[in-house]
Amino acid sequence: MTIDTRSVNGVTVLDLHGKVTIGEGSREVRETIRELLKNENKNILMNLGDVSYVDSAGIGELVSSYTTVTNQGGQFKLLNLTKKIRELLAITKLLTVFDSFDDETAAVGSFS
Amino acid sequence: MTIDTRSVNGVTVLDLHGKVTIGEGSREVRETIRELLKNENKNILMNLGDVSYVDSAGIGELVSSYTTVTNQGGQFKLLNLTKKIRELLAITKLLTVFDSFDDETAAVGSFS
Amino acid sequence: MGEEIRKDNQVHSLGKADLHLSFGSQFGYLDLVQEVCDSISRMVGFDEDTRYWICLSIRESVSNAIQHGNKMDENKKVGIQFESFPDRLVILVQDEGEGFDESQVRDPLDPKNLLKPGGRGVFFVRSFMDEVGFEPLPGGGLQMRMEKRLNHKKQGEEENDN
Amino acid sequence: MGEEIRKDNQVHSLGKADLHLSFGSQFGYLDLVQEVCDSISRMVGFDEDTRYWICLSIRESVSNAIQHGNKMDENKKVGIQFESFPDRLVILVQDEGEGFDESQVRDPLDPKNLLKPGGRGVFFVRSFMDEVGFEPLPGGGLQMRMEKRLNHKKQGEEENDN
Ligand SMILES: Nc1ncnc2c1ncn2[C@@H]1O[C@H](COP(=O)(O)OP(=O)(O)O)[C@@H](O)[C@H]1O
Ligand SMILES: Nc1ncnc2c1ncn2[C@@H]1O[C@H](COP(=O)(O)OP(=O)(O)O)[C@@H](O)[C@H]1O
Repeated sequence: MTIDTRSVNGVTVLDLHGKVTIGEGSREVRETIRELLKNENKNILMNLGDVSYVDSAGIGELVSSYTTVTNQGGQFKLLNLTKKIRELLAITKLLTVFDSFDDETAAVGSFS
Repeated sequence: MTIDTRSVNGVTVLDLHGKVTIGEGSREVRETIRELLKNENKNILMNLGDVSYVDSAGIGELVSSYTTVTNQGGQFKLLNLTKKIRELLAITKLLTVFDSFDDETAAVGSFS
Repeated sequence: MGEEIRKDNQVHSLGKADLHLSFGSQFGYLDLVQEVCDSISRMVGFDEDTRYWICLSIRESVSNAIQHGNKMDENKKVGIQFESFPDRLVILVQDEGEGFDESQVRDPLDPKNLLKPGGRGVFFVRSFMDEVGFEPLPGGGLQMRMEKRLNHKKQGEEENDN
Repeated sequence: MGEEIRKDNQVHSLGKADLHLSFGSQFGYLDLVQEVCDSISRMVGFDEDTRYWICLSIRESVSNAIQHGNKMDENKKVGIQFESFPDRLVILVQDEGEGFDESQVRDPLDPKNLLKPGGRGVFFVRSFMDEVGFEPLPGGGLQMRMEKRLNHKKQGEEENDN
């Protein structure tokens, strides 16, 4: 798993590439989020469009990213859910917890 | 494994697709050759360009195609050896047994 | 032009699949397990989407065997048995751990657990497989038994591939 | 724009690979065996070309175990053990057959054998692996032991991929 970080109109976009699964990627996501919050970047949009695989640990990472950012008064949203991730979020009743978008401009514009 | 059969200037070109391995494809090759010889098609060019995998049984099929056709007074040649097949023919000292070509027109033209 | 002789390329389909795999407790094997699972379930006849969810379930089960069962001890083995029947695939995942009390596993859909980072693995397995059970092994260790029937639609299978 | 944080994606590399596989005697498993072989030898660190020849060798060995060892009896098992060491990969292929007298195996390079349809499988294994041996198993059956060293060039490895 690799993470590219971009800044678009005050929103930090994290482009995740590869697999977010147990033993792979979870630490990376957590560290990236922690660094961003430390530097007062609290508007975070996570782009999952290039994520090839997610298991329950990966879904857990999305949840803990969300709670960590929200607890610090920030906003955490998702971009480009794959069909499989959408399905996993649906059955775990998390689809309504996350704000998610399929269009980056709309997603970035949605941050207040 | 599938075999497409074409006729080009009196030469029967067999385009092999897929794997020629033990339990797969060997029977097909043998039957196709037998049918061709029965119908007096004795100039046979086997195109291996789209063959994805060959094991020792597959090499054996090339050899028995060669001997079957030659024993009936025909000519059997090879077109588009892959690097891996070439390597296997080289270490088994079969590279000089087979007439082989990388250009179909030249190959077809070589039949007397 | 192009008279095609299309021959049977199903010579390799299996009569009855029956494959056993075992390895030390390392997450590094998960991709391999997933590949094997996909191959076996393809041979058994499951479509691509169903195979995806079967193999996600096996990943979850093996992750738990490594993490909770064998507590990441690389010297402890995880065993996987794939057994196919005309109408279903049975997969057994075995670890060398103490097992656990399933009634103590929290419900990830309970609102108070919704934002917990963990606790969704067994839930995924139960969502995507038709039968799921845990049983202690005679010689010690835990076995998770999962069964998936052919031509049986469950949650998650209606969606197309991504 | 585009500050990249490239993280370690080698978390999944294996300490010591040690994997066992067993299945009924059907050629339908050969592709799966090849995939597993490729995954394991990738984890051990072999390049793509070397992996190709290792896994061709394993296919040949397993084909022989199914055909000559177990005589196509689906109830007889083939076992494969992959064991990695820092400098090499050892692969054991086991069948339930009678074994054979290797001195009776004909040399496929002998001019009188050159146009024989069969008899090149063991030769391929010997060409591509560094150590090859056959030994009877204590409980009956035959074990073929193959070893491939890392960073060791042999015939066939100089060629690029096709
Ligand atoms: N193979 C196992 N051995 C021991 N305990 C297990 C095993 N599988 C699951 N468990 C227990 O069930 C709990 C729930 O598992 P799971 O739903 O996969 O969530 P998570 O692994 O994220 O905790 C685990 O936390 C563990 O206590
Ligand atoms: N696992 C085995 N059990 C019994 N005999 C074997 C085994 N492997 C190889 N042999 C013997 O060695 C011979 C040569 O094998 P090989 O070189 O693979 O060629 P082929 O399989 O085409 O005959 C076989 O014909 C068989 O007699």
